Amino acid sequence: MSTDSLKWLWYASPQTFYPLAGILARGCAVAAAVLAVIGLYIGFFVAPTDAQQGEAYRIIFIHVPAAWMSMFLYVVMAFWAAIGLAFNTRLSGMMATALAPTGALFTFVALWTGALWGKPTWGTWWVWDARLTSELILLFLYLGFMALQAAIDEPRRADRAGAVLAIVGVINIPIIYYSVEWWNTLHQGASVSLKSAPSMAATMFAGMIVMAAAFWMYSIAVTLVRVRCIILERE
Amino acid sequence: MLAALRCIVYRDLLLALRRRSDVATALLFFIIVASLFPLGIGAEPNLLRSIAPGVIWVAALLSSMLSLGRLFAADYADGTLEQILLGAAPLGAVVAAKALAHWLVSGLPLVLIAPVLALQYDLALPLFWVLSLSLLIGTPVLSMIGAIGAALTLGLRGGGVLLSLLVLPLYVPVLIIGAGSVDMAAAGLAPDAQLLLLAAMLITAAAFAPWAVAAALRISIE
Amino acid sequence: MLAALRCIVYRDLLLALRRRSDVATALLFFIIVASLFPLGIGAEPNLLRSIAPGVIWVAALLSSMLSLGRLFAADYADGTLEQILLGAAPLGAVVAAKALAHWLVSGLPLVLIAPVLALQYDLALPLFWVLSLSLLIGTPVLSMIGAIGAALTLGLRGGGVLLSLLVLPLYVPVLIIGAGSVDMAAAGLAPDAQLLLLAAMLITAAAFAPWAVAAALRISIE
Amino acid sequence: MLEAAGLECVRQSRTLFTGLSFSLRGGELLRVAGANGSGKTSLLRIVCGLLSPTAGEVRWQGMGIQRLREEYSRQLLYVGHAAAVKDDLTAAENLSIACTLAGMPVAPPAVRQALEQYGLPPGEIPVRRLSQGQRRRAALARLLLSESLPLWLLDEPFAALDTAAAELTRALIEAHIARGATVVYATHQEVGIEAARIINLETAAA
Amino acid sequence: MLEAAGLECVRQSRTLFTGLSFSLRGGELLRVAGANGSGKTSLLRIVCGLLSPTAGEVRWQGMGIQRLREEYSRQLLYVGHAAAVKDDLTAAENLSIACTLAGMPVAPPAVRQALEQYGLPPGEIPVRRLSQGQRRRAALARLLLSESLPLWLLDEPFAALDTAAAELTRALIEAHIARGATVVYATHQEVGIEAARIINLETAAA
Ligand code: HEM
Ligand SMILES: Nc1ncnc2c1ncn2[C@@H]1O[C@H](COP(=O)(O)OP(=O)(O)OP(=O)(O)O)[C@@H](O)[C@H]1O
Ligand SMILES: Nc1ncnc2c1ncn2[C@@H]1O[C@H](COP(=O)(O)OP(=O)(O)OP(=O)(O)O)[C@@H](O)[C@H]1O
Ligand SMILES: [Mg+2]
Ligand SMILES: [Mg+2]
Repeated sequence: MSTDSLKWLWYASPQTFYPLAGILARGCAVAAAVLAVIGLYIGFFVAPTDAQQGEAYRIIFIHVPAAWMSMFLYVVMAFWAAIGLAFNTRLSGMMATALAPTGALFTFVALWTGALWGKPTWGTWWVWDARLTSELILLFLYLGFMALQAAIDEPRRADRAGAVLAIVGVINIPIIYYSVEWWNTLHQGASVSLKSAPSMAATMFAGMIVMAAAFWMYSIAVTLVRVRCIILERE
Repeated sequence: MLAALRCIVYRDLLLALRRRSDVATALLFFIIVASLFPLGIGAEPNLLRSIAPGVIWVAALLSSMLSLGRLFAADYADGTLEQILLGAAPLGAVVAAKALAHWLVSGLPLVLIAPVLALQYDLALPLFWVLSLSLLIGTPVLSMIGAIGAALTLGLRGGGVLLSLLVLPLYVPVLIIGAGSVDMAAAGLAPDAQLLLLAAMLITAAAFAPWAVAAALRISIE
Repeated sequence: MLAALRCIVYRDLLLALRRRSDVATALLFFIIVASLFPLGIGAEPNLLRSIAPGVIWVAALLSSMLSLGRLFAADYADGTLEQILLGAAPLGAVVAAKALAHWLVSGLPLVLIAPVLALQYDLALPLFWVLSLSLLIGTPVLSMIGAIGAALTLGLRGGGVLLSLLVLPLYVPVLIIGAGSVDMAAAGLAPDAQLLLLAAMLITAAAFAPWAVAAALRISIE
Repeated sequence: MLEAAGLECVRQSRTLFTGLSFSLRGGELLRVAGANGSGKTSLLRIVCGLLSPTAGEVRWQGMGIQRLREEYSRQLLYVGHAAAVKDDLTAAENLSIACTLAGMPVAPPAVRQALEQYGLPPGEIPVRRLSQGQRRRAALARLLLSESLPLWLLDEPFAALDTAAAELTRALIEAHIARGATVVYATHQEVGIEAARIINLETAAA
Repeated sequence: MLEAAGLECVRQSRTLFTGLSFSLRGGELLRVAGANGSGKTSLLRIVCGLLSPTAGEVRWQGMGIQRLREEYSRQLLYVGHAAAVKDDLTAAENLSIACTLAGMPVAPPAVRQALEQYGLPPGEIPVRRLSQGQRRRAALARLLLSESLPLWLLDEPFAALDTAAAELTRALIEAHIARGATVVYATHQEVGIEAARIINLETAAA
């Protein structure tokens, strides 16, 4: 690649990306901490007690953003993986590898908080309902992705094999998202959508959005740190 | 190109015929799993009847998962997979032909034998049809999903477990919907929704899996 | 001679560690079989509790049968089996060491994980002990019986089925007695008779199986 | 016709070769030499497209082989270390299936004749009952049915062969070259073909 | 010391050889020659006891090897066609396990030295990541640790080796003969050891 290629291509090289990632990671980490404090404050002190569910509903401030992130991160991971597979760029594969553990973490948090919430509201930790099952499958997809990459010594092959799996698994995301519409399930339908106004209290909504932003910042920070480690390891 | 695809199917069937184990192991395994349960559990007709669809579907799923480990492994070990990759026909099509042969050898027999097992569990006659139909649509999906896993884990350390780990999450929906269709019918309701869903899965798998497998094979052979 | 036997056990454990699949496949398979049933059958606690011992024992049996196919196959294919036959220690002893390693890798983990599965099926606590004990005595018997079958069918066309056919009739009594002991305990009776019977089987198998396997191997390697 | 431009191959973080370029026209023979583990097999696999090089490109008639794919595959014959025969099939079945997969179905008499010429025992013997050298012969019999292919890539074609079979293989390679085709082969054995070009990976890697 | 009396081998109803007798004393080298499929491997396997002959007997120091069993095994080294190395273990692990099983445990430094002498790359590389020739070298490194065994049976020891490794192997065989041991080997390649005795199975079978 000659030096007069596009600016962003220049950043696609791991060596130049490395210092940039360091600066971005620090900024995002600070933002994540601040936002999390604000979000939790709104969630636990500002938002009113729910008429039907009492205080238990406050799990929503973790559950919903975590569930969003779990799906979103998978899509991002598959996107980077696909770019890496198609254009053979090294950094994209590293991004996908770095995203997986964070995605798995949020999936686990969504499952766990969901189960905690299920006990008081549905009377059981777990049911084999479409959304719950597909979210569990998402966790296994993340784990499978990580296990597959761990089993391959050659980084290039690991990236590409992981990419195929990540792309195949994307099919699960719409299933999770629309499962509540396609099947009548125990789980809540979407209450926040782009088309209609949110059907919940404004403070609740604000709390969720701020927490989601905090999770975003956290994900970016952690992923960048991990990418830096991978760059160091491989180059 | 068609000649090459026909040749792949022919070859795999011929090999299965020669080694016979491949056909019969999958089938025998299926029968064994389904028949051991009454032995282990004790033969109470009501209990058996209520677990029958689940047991038979789980048996089919396991049998498919086990035979998949070998889908490409033998060809990989003796170098024929390289020659297949260097063949004249597009790899995606070749892979589809291989999956078809695999299903003919290890999926179809299960579909045909399932009614006999259902008899053993004393299922009602109308359920036979639902069971067979759900297996007929569901087992090719299992074959195709499994082929992706088999191609990805080819020659890897810890291939066996990894294969299960990769494939199982994608198998579970098929199992739930497949066994669900029979349960639905047993409850006296129409299982159409489940069967249609299975068919949709089959179409999706048939459309995408061959290309994913081809990509995975190219990566694994390096 | 002892050095050679220790070395065989060490080698097989090392290989299992490297390929991990061998350890984990058997274990994962066991867990998967036992966990898929609630998915397929639907999770009614009473139903699950009554089928639990059967399901767990069948899963152990299947897992043992599957891992046995590979007991000698890999060594045969890459020529190390020849070297083992030409080794310094008596073949019967070597075979016993190999069976031990196999059990450590694929039997013992099942025994250890079984209580967790029993928990999943909501079994009563005292039954845990009976289940684990029956598996602890029963799985080595399965390993040794299976080794005979594996040696006899080594390199044969249709090896897989043949193995199942040879081994299964000998496995079934172990299954019935093993699962029976837990059922007995569940019914509030003492399972001693069943457990003693299992122990007698173990002693018989330990005494005769190694020599049968050694003879079978010498024939198969020609 | 066949060009390699700046090939680099890294395995286990060891660079086997880098900046390796050559170009071969029809009727040229290239021998790849080098010690065990110097990368001969890797190079051949890169040339036939089974392995992608860490850098550089292989071109066939001016086009990158990654883009040609099946079109390129259809014009080459690769015989690797592994015999690529199925143990449970007979030599005749193996040969006829291999040819069909390569896109050149052949009639049974031609198959029979090729096997006979390579000195394989007649009859329905599965390959698992053949000796090491016979199994290798069964793989090489494809040479006799691939005379129309303009590119042969042979990895140690003489290994395990006795002198008669090695002599036949040598004659086939020479005839193919005379026919105007390109042949690349790797070997340790001196077999007395005078190759137009030799790449020695030992020196190339240094 | 090593005697074969009236050996006959029938495979697939074809008599490979019959009435084959020889006797070798210490310090003698026997080369088994013959075309592909003439029965070289079968003869070596009969001599080491892996295959039983249809007729005749092999004797070691006057005793039938069927009766000696482990006692005989402990005195011989057989290196067959198959490399007998485990793909997932490193060359060092393979070698040290093979020696222990043969009843001659060796210390890690000796193992390391043997592998080094055979030119294998250092480090923890599993054998599956080695080239064909390196894998063969890993198998042959046993020769260096088996100098005390009075009988070596080698089936095509030079296959897949480059000239340096073949030369080393040749030197080892010659040194072993000089040490007064007996060596039987089969090969197609002319490697320039002058064998005291040659059995040509082609003529023997006719
Ligand atoms: C382990 C069990 C659970 C899992 C795996 C799970 C999973 C999910 C997922 C993936 C989402 C995001 C979907 C979307 O954006 O539309 C979500 C959202 C949500 N979940 Fe759960 N959930 C579980 C249990 C529960 C429970 C017990 C409740 C409360 C009764 C609950 C209430 C909600 C609510 C209110 C939303 C937000 C829906 C929206 O506004 O879009 N979840 N859950
Ligand atoms: N496992 C087997 N079962 C039956 N027959 C076999 C088996 N292996 C080889 N044969 C037959 O025995 C004959 C001799 O085989 P053998 O392997 O001894 O030959 P060889 O002289 O070593 O040949 P090569 O030079 O090819 O290694 C062959 O004709 C072959 O068909
Ligand atoms: N599958 C593999 N994965 C990783 N590295 C490999 C693999 N196969 C070979 N190598 C490494 O690549 C290097 C070159 O191997 P290659 O097979 O190309 O050598 P070669 O020149 O063909 O040797 P030989 O003469 O022994 O056949 C070796 O050092 C080996 O360690
Ligand atoms: Mg090579
Ligand atoms: Mg031979």
